[in-house]
Amino acid sequence: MMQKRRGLLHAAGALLLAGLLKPMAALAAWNKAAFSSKTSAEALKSLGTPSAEASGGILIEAPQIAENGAVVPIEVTSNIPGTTSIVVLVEKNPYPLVAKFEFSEGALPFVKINAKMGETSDVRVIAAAGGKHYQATKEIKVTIGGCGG
Amino acid sequence: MAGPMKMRATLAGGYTDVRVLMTHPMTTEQQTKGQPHFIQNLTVKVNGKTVIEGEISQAVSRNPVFSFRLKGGAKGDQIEVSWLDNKGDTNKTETAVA
Amino acid sequence: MNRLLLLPIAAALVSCAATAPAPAGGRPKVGAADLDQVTAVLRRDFHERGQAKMSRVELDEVQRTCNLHGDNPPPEVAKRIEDAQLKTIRFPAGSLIGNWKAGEKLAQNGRGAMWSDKPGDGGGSCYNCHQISPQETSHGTLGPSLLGFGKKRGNGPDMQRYAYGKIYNAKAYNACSQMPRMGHSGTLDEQEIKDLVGLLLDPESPVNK
Amino acid sequence: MKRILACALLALAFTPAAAQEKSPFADYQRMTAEGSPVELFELGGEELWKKKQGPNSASLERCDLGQGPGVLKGAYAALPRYFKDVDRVMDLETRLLHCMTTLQGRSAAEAAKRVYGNADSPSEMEYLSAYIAAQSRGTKIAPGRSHPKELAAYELGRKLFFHRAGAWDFSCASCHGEDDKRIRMSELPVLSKPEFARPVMATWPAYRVSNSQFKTMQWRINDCYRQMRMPEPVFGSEATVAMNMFLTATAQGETYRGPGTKR
Repeated sequence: MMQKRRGLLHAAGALLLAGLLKPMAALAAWNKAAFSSKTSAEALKSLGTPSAEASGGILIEAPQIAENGAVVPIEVTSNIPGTTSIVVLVEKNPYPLVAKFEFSEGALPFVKINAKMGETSDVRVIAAAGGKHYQATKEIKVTIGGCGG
Repeated sequence: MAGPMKMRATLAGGYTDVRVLMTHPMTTEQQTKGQPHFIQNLTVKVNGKTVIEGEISQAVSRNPVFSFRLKGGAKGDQIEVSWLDNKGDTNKTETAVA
Repeated sequence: MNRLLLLPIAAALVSCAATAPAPAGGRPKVGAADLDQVTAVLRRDFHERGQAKMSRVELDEVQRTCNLHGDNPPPEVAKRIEDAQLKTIRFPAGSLIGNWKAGEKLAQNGRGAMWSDKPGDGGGSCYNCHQISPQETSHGTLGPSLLGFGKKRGNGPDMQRYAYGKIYNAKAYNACSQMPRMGHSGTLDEQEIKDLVGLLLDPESPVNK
Repeated sequence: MKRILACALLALAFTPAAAQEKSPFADYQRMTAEGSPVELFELGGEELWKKKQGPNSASLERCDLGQGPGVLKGAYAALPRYFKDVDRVMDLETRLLHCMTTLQGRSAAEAAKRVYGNADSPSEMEYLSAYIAAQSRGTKIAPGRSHPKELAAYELGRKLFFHRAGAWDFSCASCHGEDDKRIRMSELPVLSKPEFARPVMATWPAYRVSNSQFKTMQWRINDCYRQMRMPEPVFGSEATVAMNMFLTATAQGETYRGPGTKR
């Protein structure tokens, strides 16, 4: 029996290496429902955070106006004590949910990302702390640079 | 085959600043007519312990760059950042805190 | 001069001694021989691609004159150019006010006449240089704002003719204007120019609201 | 006396009072530069610099960019310049093409077949330009300004900059000729003036966030002529190197801080 099982493991390993089997994709959590939501309300419902209280403890540093929507730098800091996660959404994107980060012991609730924005829109950030949810928004204008050539 | 990554981890006034660059097309449904290719999961580890887990999407820019901040930290701490995309490709990079 | 100001000057003097100051990069004086030299270099170092044929490096009367005079020809020379260029414009009969909605699309379209474009494709690139309708905030400032163009100037036959002619061949009104000769160069056809005239003069156009 | 005066004026140009007021994009440009993936291209370039290629299966590590075979430190900031071995002025990409043919034994046609890459696969020239330019960070821009052919290249570049031709009668100065002008929302630096050429030439070649591509000066000149409705300039031709020389010399003295990150 051992012999057979080891043979099977080797085969699976080989398939894995050949990239035919999806290795960890199925295992790692990725909230497909939330990331496929077409509105931020729907995305937040799928994330289990239907409502969030406005809070000045969330700082969003981002340019007021972006020369191009392909790369919009967004830096988020949560000063709310006990923050365990930060969610970033761009309201007017086809799929508003951009990213979700969970922070455990050893990490500060801070992240800087480059996001894509289809057009001028509000960026909404949700922070979870002590079982409650808080939010802040900031509008970023997106323009067309260059000669359009 | 996943493209190169680059990471820098430096002590900065009470926290460790981690900046990681990843080569990835991060294509969207619209660009690929339904066959998007983007990183879904990010994991940041310090000395083997996971401290940050990220779920990201096709709305993150191509060749993603992330900055994170780790509590305290000391020179020599081992920082590892790895990613997994929606096609099962993975890559990771390690560095010691400078 | 207070001591603070002396510091940068002293520093610059030192750095200047090490590297020569950047050369004065302004417009050089060019004569006919210079133009021939540059044209010969372009013939040798450029090649045709797509619709951008090599004939484009050959200078016509306007380009030659404006190059020789640094875009600032004496009045009688400018007049001669403008008169000659006016003759190249074929004004269609009847109203020159086309469909302003089509005009807005053409004004937004930054392509046309490049090697990367198919012949006839593209628009006028108008927003690259002009403010036109108030809604478009991403506009250029190389050309004057055209906001309220028709409301301010009226849209009678003379103004229609001026707007049409200016788009067809701007050099008929200002010899060395930086505005391309959209009709003369074949970039825009008759209907497209009428649509842009519509955008400028039609009372319904947002430009005139 | 005249030179001293010029130097003094130059110094005054840099006192805070003369700094331009902040452009609406200043924050965007700062933050995108801080969070830019441009270093990934430098990695790719280092690999290619050392990679054995061509019939001679040789790397480019013996390529002389003007500071001696294989010397990278400050080499980019001193280009374009005159090279005795070929008796002509070369910029970085022209010189790299030369090394690909002489050291690696590759044909010029093969080495120059794909000099402009795309987001999915950048070209060798783009990777190499990122890596080599990075080795000049902190060095003052100082192209060749002494050899007669260097001065001739500068003058030819200057004439080309103001030369109107093509289907739309444009010269470079048509767009880059007047202060405080914009195309759409893009600010247009007057590249024939040192104070405007300096920040531009100190940050080319560059990663462009709009299309996630790394672009070189040869591409920059090529794409400008495309939008000027001109025929296409031949890669590495004397006209392109002369234009590069004119722009670089106009920015002379600025501390190079690229490769940059742009719209």
